[in-house]
This record gives sequence, C-alpha cells and structure tokens, in this order.
Amino acid sequence: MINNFPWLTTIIFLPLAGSFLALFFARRPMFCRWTSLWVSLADLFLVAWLFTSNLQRHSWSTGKWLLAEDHPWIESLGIRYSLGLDGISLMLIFLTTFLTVLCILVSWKEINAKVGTFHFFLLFLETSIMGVFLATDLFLFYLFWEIQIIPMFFLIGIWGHEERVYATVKFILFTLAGSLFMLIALTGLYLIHGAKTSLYTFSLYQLIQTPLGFSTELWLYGAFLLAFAIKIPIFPVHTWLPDAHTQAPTAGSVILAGLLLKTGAYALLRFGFPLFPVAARFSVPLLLALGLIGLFYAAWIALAQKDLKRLVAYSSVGHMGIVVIGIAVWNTMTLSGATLQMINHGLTTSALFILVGMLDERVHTREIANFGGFWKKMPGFSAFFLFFAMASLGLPGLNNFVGEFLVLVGTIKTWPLVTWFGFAGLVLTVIYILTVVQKTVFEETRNEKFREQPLADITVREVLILAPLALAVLFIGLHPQPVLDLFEGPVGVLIGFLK
Amino acid sequence: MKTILFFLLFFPFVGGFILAVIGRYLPRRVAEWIACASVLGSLLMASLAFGAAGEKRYLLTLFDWIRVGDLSASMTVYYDHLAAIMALMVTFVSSLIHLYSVSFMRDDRDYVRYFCYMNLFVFSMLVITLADNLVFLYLGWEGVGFCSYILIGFWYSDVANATAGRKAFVLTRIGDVAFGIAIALFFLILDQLSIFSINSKAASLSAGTATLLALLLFWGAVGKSAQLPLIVWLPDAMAGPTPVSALIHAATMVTAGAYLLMRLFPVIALSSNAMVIIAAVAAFTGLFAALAALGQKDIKRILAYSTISQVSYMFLGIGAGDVTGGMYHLLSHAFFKALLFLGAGCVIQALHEEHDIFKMGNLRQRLPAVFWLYLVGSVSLAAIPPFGGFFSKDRILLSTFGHPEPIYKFLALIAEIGAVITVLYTFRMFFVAFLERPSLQEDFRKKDLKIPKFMVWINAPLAILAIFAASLNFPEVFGGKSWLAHYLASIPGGIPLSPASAPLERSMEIGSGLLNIAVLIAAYFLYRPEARFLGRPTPVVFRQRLEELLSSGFYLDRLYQVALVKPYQAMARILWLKVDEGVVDDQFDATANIFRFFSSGLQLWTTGRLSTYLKMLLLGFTAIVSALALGWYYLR
Amino acid sequence: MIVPYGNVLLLAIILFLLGAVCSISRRNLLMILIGVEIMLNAAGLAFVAASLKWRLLDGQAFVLFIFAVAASEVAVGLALIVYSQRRTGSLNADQYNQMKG
Amino acid sequence: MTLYAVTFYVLAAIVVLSTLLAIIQRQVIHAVVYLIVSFFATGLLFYLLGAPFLAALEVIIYAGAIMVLFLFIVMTVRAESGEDKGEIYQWLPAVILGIISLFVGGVLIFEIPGSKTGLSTGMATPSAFGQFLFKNYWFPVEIASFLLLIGLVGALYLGRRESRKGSEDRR
Repeated sequence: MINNFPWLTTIIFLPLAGSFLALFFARRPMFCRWTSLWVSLADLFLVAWLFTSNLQRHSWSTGKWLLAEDHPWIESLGIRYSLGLDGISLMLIFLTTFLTVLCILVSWKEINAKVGTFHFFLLFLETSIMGVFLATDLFLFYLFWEIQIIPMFFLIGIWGHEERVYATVKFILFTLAGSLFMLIALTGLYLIHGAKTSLYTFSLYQLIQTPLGFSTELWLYGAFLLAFAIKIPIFPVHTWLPDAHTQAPTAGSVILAGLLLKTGAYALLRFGFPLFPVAARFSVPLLLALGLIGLFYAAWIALAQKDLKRLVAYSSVGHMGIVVIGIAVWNTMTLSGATLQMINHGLTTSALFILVGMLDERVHTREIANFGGFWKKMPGFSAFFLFFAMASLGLPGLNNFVGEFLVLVGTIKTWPLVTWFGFAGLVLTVIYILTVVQKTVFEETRNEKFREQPLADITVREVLILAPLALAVLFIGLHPQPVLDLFEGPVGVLIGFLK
Repeated sequence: MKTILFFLLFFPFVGGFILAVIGRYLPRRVAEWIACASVLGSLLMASLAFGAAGEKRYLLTLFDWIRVGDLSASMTVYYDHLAAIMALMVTFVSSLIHLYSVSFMRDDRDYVRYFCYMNLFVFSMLVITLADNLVFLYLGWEGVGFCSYILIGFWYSDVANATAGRKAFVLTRIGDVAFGIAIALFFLILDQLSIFSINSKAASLSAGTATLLALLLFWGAVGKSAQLPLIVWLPDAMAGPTPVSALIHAATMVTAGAYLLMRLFPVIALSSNAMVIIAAVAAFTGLFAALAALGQKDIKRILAYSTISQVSYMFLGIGAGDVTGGMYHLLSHAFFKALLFLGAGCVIQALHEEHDIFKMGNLRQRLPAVFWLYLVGSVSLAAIPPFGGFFSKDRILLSTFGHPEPIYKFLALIAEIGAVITVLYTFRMFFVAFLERPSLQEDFRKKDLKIPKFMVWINAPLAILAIFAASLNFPEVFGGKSWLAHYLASIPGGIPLSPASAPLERSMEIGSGLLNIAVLIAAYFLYRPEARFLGRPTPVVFRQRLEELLSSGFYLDRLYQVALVKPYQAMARILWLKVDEGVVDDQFDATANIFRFFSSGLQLWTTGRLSTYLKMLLLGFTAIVSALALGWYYLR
Repeated sequence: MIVPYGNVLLLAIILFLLGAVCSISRRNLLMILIGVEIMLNAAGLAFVAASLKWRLLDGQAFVLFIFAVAASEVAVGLALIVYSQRRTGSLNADQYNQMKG
Repeated sequence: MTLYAVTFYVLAAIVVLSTLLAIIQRQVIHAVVYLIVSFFATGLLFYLLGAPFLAALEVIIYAGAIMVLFLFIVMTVRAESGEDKGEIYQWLPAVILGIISLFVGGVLIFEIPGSKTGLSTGMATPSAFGQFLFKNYWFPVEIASFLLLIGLVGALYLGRRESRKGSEDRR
C-alpha cells in the first residue's frame, strides 16, 4: 500500500487544502486557528507515520528513494512531476511539519489581524517548502523555490514590525535577483542537455550526466550558487537576513530561519554540487573561506547588537557558515554533520525566536537594554532560554554540538586549517551568547521603566510549544544515531556524484 | 561491573534530571534528599567498583552515541587505577559537599536550581573521570564548564557574579578550542578517539606530531585549570557560593586539566619538548599565583590563588614525568583545599558574608571547631611535615629536581620558592583571621556567630583525610609502603622516568620540611597579632604599589581587559555599523540606486494616460508584425 | 472568380488599422469603443474570406462568435462608460490617469 | 474584371471611405451614422463572399443593435465636454504607425502563396450553415449565449441607479 498511494503528494498538498479552508472561513478567527492546527498536526502525524513505517520496511542504508512519484506534466517541454524522498528530505520535511505546528501555536495570541489570511499564507508556505525538499525535477523545484517567496513576502509585509516594508522589499529583491540567475542557468542547462543528447528534460538525474565544458559549467554553477548563497545566506549577501528576521512576526522568523534558509543549503547539497561537480570542486576554497568568514563575522557583529531578534538573526548566519563548510568539504562526516546541523539550527534558532517573540508579547520591546532579571520574574521562561542558548553555543549533549563536531572533525582530513579556525570561531559564539544570556536573564535592566514591570511566567500553551523543541534538542544531542543512520544512505549517494 | 559503573555515572545525572524537571514541585527535604542520595549512591558505587575491580582494568561501552563513517564516538568508560582513585575522590568530596550544602543553603530559596546544577556537575566530572572516548570526555569537559559558569553566577542579581561566570566560561572555552582540535587531530592521525587505543598506539606518533598534540592538550588543560596565561577567571570565580568554590574550583574541576594529561600521558611522554614547556609554565604559574595570593585580602581569593598555585604543582609533576606524584598531590590537595574552603564558608557565613581577613579575628575562641579544622587544612597546604601536602608536594619537587635535563633544576628552584611563599601566605591568612586582634571594633566582636553544628562537623572526614593523606603514600625511605605508587604503577607513566636515589630523596625531604617549618615560624613573627604594620596602610609608596601589584594579580586582568576585551567590543560595533551596515549593505543599496535611476527614466513613460498605453499597444503591434515579416523574409 | 484573396485581406487590414488609429487617436471613450468595433468587424471580414477560399464553414462560425463577443463587449463597455461618466462627469480618456507611476 | 469584382471594389471603396469619415468626425453622432453606412456595405460584402446569413446578422446586430445602442448612449450622456480639438500631433503617431503596419501587412499578404488566386463564388445557405454550426460548434454556441447573458447582467449591474446612500458613502 505504501508504495502505491501518492503519499508525497498528499503530504505536500494537504496544507494547501487546509490553507484554503482557512481563507474561506477568514471571518471566524478561532475556527481558522483550530483548522490550521489540525491540518498541520495531521500532516505532522502523516510524516511521522511514514517515518516509523519506513523505518521497519526499508533498509536506510541503500540510499535509494524511499518513496518516489513520477508523472508526466508538461510533456512538450519534458517537464515531469517527480518527487523523491530519501533520508535527508525525510528529516527536513519532518522538521517542516513540526515547525509549522509550532508556528500556528505561537501565532495563537500574537496574530489578531486578518487571521484567516495569515494561516492561509502560513500553510501555503509549508506546502511550497516541502515541495522544494521533495522535488527531483528541476523545473518543479524551481517552481516551489519561487513560490515560497510569495507567502513569506506577505507574512513579513503585513504582520511584521515597524520597518516591515523596507525589510520585505529587501528580502524579495535579494531572493528574486538570485533565483533569476538560477532560472537562466537552469534553462541554459536544459538547452545544452537537449542539444547534446536530444533529450529535453528537467529531471535531476538526467541532467547530472550532462557533459559540460569547464567554463560553461563554471558559469552555470555560479548562477546556481548565487541563488543558493543568498538563501543560505553566505557572507557578503546576507544583509537581507537581519532586517527580514527582525521585522517578521515570530512565526515568520521561525519559518524563515528554521526552513527557508535550509532550502538554500539543501539545494546546494542536492542540486548545486551534483549537477556541476567540477565547478563545485573548484569553488570549495571560496566556500570554505566564506563559511569561516560568516562564522567569525556574524559572531562578532552579534555581540554589538541591541535588538535581541537581530542578534539571533546574526547567529543564524554564523551557524549556516558551519553548514556551508560541511557541504563544501563533501565527505561522509561533514555531509552528515552539515545536514544534521541544518536540522539542529532549525530547532534551536526557532526556539530562540519563539522565546524572543514571547518576550515581545510581554515587554513590548526587543531592545536588550530593556530586558533583565527575568530569572526572578519568569523562572520557567529563563530556564528555557538558558537551555536553548546553551544548545546554540554547542554544549555537548545538546544537538548543535553533534553537527558542529562532525563538520569540524570531518574537515580535518582535507582542510586541517579550517578545523583550527572553526574551533576558534566557536569561542566567539560563546562570547556573544553568554553576554546576551547575562543581559536578559540574569542582570537587572538599567532602564528604570522596565525594572518594576510585572511579568507573567510562561503559560501552558507556551510550554507546549517549547517542551517538544527541548525534547528534540536533547534527543539529537544524546542519541543522534537514528537521524544519522537516516543520512547515511543518501550521503553515500551524494558523495558518489563527486567522485 | 558494567552495572556498577553505569550507576556510578548516571546516579547524579538522574538526580539532576529529576530536580530539573519536577524539582520545583517537591518539598524541600525531598529535593535535598534526592540530590544527596544520588551522589552518595555514586560514592557507594565507586567504592564497590574499587573493591570489585582489583587489579583488572575495564573498557566498557555503555551506549552508542555518534557513529558516522570512520568516526565512532560511543559512551565508553575506561576504568583503570587512575580512574578508580579519581572517581573515589570525586564522589567522596562531592558527597560531603552536598551534605554541607544542605545546611549552607538553608536560607536560600533557590535550592532546587543549586542542587540540580551540582548534581549535573558531579555527573559531568565523573564523565571526565571515566570516559574512554575523547568525545564523551569532551561532553563532561564542557558539562563541568557549563555548571561552573552557572554556579559562579548563581547569585546572578549581582552583575559582578554573572560577569565572573561568563568570564570563566569564555576563558575555559578558549582552552577547549585546543582540546577540540586535538581530538580532531587524534582522529586524523590515529583514526581513534578512544584513550585506551590512543595510548596503545601512541608509540607510532612522530615526535613533531606528539609535541603538537601534547601542547594542544596542555593548552586545553591550561584553560580548565587556570594556569598561565588563562589564569584570570579563577579568582573571580569565587563569586559563587562557597561549597561550589570548594567542589568545582578547588577539588575537582580545576584539576581536570591535570587529570586529562595524566590520562593521555603516553602521548605527552613522547615529546620531551612539550614536557619542558609544561613544567616551565607550571613552575612559573606556581610562583606567580603564590605571590598574588600574598597580596589578597579576600579569604576566598587567597584560596583561589593558592589553588592555582597548587594545581600548577600537579602539572609540574606531569612535566617531570611523575604521574603518580601529580595524582598524589591532586588527591591530597582535593582534601585539604576542600577542607579550607568549607572552613572558610563557615567563617564567612558566621560573620555575615564578611570576606576580608583583616576584618576577621578572634575566631580561635569564637569558632574553636572551625579553628582546628582550618589549622589542619593550613598546615597541610603549607606542606608542613608530616601532613599529606608535604609528602605529595615534595615528591613532585624531588622528581623535578632529579630529572636529567638541567633546565629542570632551575624549575625545581622556582617551584621551591613558590612552596616557601605558600607557607607564608597560608599562615598570613590563618594568623590574621583566627588569632586575637585587639584592634578590631567592639561591635563586630559581639556579632552573633551561630552556624549549624552539622556544617562544621561534616568537615571532619576531610580533616582526617588531610592528616592521614601522608599514609596513602608514605615514602619507602622513611619506612612507608608507598601504597599509592604501587597501586598506580600499572597506569602509563605511573613509574617515574627517573627515580631519585634514596639519599637524595631523604635529604631533600628533610631539608624542605625544615625549611617550611622555619618559614612558618617567620610567618608567625610577621603576621602575629602584635605585628606592627598589620591592617594599617603604610606611607611608603613603594610598598603600596607592591601590594596593589600583588592584589591585582600582576595586572594581568587589566591587561586582558585593555588589550583584548575592549578592542574586541569596539571592533564588534565597527564591524556592525561600519562594515556590515556600511560597506556590505551599501553596495547593495548602490546597486538598487542604479536601478532606481533607470526606473526614474521609465517613470516618464508611465503617464497613466490611457491614450499613451494604447499608442504603446499599436507600437508593439507594429513592431511584432514587422519582426514577423522580416523573419519570414529572411527565413524563406 | 470574384477578386484575388489578397485583396480582401488587404481591405480587412485597412479596416483594422482604421479602427486602431481611431481608438488610439481619439480621446473620447465612445470613439475608442467605436474603433474597437471597427477592428472586430475587419477581423470578421478576413474570416469570411478565408472561409470562402478554403470552402470551410468554420470561418463563418467564428464570425458568429465574434459577433457575440462584440455585442456583449459593447453592452458592458457602454454600461461602463455611462457609469464612469456619472462618476467623473467626463468622457475624456486622459482624465483617468490614476495609473500614473 | 467580372461584375463580382466591380461590385467588390465599389463596396470596398464605400466601406473604407465611410469608415475613414466616421473616425475623423468630431461629433460622435455623426461618426455613428457614417459607421452604419460602413456596416451596411460590409454586410453586402459578406453576401458577396458567400455568407448570406452573416450578412443578415451584420445588418441586424452591427448596423442595427450596436449602432443604435451607441446612439442611445450618445443621447443619454450628452457630454461632449472632453472632445478632441483635432490637432495634428494627436493623429500623427497613430497614422504613422498605421501606415507602417499597412505596408508591412500588405507585403506579408502578397507574399502568402495563393493570395493572388482568385476567390471563386460560393454560397453557404443559412440552413446549411445552421446545421454545420449546431453539429460542430454546439458547445461554443452555448458558451457564446452564456457570454451574452453575462454581458447583459454586467450591463444591468453597472447601469443600475445607485441608491442615494451608497453614492454618499462613496463620496
């Protein structure tokens, strides 16, 4: 049964159906919230069920698609509707559905205007992101890749904070500019492949075999890399991210940091490197340098931030730097580590954004200077904050450590110097995270206005949001093997492409 | 055996976990019982393991953790004699300190948090003690760092405390970088992360690699053990509750660095250069910290600098190739320093949070029990024969002196000077704080000095151990059995590389023992209550300067502040505002402006008038038709 | 034999362009609509001629549909014109310049 | 030059001339009258080209219904306020573009093979046309009727008299 029913399509489009439901009943906010919650929960359980049932049925290590769908779509152009699920994408869609449920819970109180539309965009976004993670046809991938920008644009633009218009325009300009180049390269690749083999197709596994000259490959790869680099984001093109994160509503930040950035890294992993192996290898030193710069630079800048959300945003740049390093080195350990780090970053950074959102709800400010002494006022909140901050700085036993460690130790076989610098960069991470923990949780605020403000500790709903995240963080930190086993097969296949 | 070790390791973890999750909802007594019982259970298990193991060594895998490709980081323990002794010491000291804490924290409402962190700390420390896999060890290594950080800042509402915690974490993390790199290098070179396998394969390392690895490990240990140049966090770490200082910053965590080097001694031993560096850094740190301790007024800061100095002797032992000596000193130091800290805790609490020794006094009569306990600790610290500290320290000095390399003679001299100063500062502290001083104000004398009896008597086991630590390894030249040396002979490096001759040993020990006693007497005359200059600022500028220099720890802290911290913070702002928002972002803005320029040209086009649009329509139509015609014409 | 096929098409083109010129040059909304009618009519003429040339009735059928489109377009268009005239009091197309960028 | 050809050219001349006159009229009402002439002639052309049914429809719908509708509207709105001044620059771009298009289109047309062959006469009787239509195009016819219905509804909706309250709200 599991192989005949179009499970992947169901998973992708179930939220879309839910989103329209939310849109139609936009006049009844509570109904919208509950509907969206149930739909997203259903999707989560579907993925979880797939996870468990596949775990018994298949051996993960083969690296073949666990589930695949392939139908002709626009035949005259050789475009097919083809989806494929392997261990990496399984974990990522698991993360996607998981975070979407949390986002809906997070927005329960925060979003009060245009509730139906909000949930419409949220679920729509979920569909498009899962599409990116599952598509194996380049055209389909590009379609989902572009679509995901649209709901994000509105999420920031309508429900964002004060400077949302600037942020959202910047976001869309950056991402669109990048993907424009990708479209050109994509078409170029398609035409070259068609001309050389007289088979016009967008299928990833056909296009991988395209014979390309070195300079052609370099140009095409450059265009792809630009699009992915903006999404990840890699150092010089990261400036849209702090603005977008800061201005987005909490759910928007969570999706942006937890999932949209992952699409960039995932695409680099799944498409960028396998499609253009020679050019990719050529770009490795560049990527490593940029990843390291991102790690240092972001951690350094984060220390000077005044807006807590902006700080978390910069921390994203640093963490994604490690992911980039892991992908660039391209061996079993670093790839597993980078993929795991994608998941980890999705969990911890989302949690931090959620926590900042809770603060914003209570204190109505995001200035670090106005925070302080929360341990006395909100012990539960502070405990969670400390926990996720520690996870973020890579305390062993929590999730980030495993990913970072795998990447950095795996790197030493080919790029020992990068390992040295990478470990050193982690110190800078410690510095800014400890500083912000001290300023928010421990020290009293210097701002008299906020000192005496009474604050309520986290509610049951908020515990329900944070506790699963905390459990996931602990689980990956202490027992990452099931997840790593999932990656083993696909990583082996990916490595095969670059031999 | 696996079960025993498993419970030994995970009792505190379970205790900490229970407290973290539901501790807030438990009655106070229950929470305290859980905390203490878990550690006591560990102690029981450690004793059982010690008894059951006998001469055997165990390499047991508890769980799989990370396994990718060639890398395998499982939760494996390696229980050899070194680990056995260390585990016993850690569980013993921490059991006592947990019990002590119950009464020390009796008025603090945040006890759940406290005990939770303490239990987690014990767990992490036991991980360091037992772990075979370096990654697993790293988990404990960072775990103790975290617990130390959070416990130093336990009374967080004071900014200085939280800052001290942060400083400790960052500085130890700077050390951990090197440790992390060392782990990666081990993986690269030996394809192994297991201490056992590394030690057995160490011989295949080339000298250069071994030096690099040894220095990296040493740098990691320097961070954790607060040696030069990462010394500055430990004195500030005294901001934490006193039991925490006793457990973490005296008995266990700071010695973890030394312990790590002992565990991996076969690697260290391969590189004589690295050993010289280790010994040299240790000798200078010892002297440095001892001098700094001489200038402190805060009783806990004196103890902190003394800890730094004493830990450096352990490193000196390792540098001189005498692991047994290092371990011996580690043990005796753990007992007497914990004793001193706990005694100081009693004093501080009795005097209502008074830290300044010059405001104490008359404690001999008012806290007689504490006085005697503290005396035991002090003589042990000052290495007055025949107490434990004397034999352990002397063994290290001896093996340093006896090392064939000439440079070690010089290092031994420096260490000996440090030892002399140790006597001086110990009894400065002791005499000033405990003897009668008529100059003190009356109202202070009359303050109520009630502390729970339990808090005092729980120190007794430590005192007994401090007194009889000597018997652990009473040198054979004096008719002892050297039990510890025999027990540790099986571990790598357990037998000194160059054992000293019996006459040398005898003369050294007698000589330094007499020297210490002489200095003790001198100290009495310097610091006895009747001494003239006590507590009074002297007009001599030079002395003032000297005091300031010593009490600030040779301005090292200020140097780091000015040379590193401030520029770093300033640079962060510059990078953000000038580079990120400035250069990087402005480039994109400039690009956007180019497009805006073009678009303003296009703006003229969009008049919004219908007729213009229609004209454009026809223009487009004409163009398309013409293009079609042209194309057709040419293609025909 | 009536006339060459091309001549009919030429006539259709002339008519079409006359309509186009009308809707572009005039500012009166009614005249613009009239221009559109002329263009539709020209298209119908071309269809009829083609239908005759290939002896297929499909061309004539399309003319019928063009009529339908033209009729409904005029109906809605004129209603719109009336509506706008009521709102703005003017039939000048250039008064509606809210789309100015 | 057959009689058919003569008829065609005469009718073509009438069509072009009357359309030309129609589009340059300043008054819409004059333009409409000229257009009626043009459509009548076009209807005759349709007849000549073998489409009697369409010729009838052309007269009824275009010349009859549509133009009459225009007349009504012209009379209703009565507002010729924004009428053109007839300046030359207003016509110039359109005329130039039109001439270019005409030239290109003419060239294209006479490049088509078979464009010089004459059209032979033929006639599709209304019944034959009807049968053809409902045999092959019954569905589009239904759609077209639906379109007309929607056009009707739309026109009614737009043309309805707004209630005073609504119009005040809008102001």
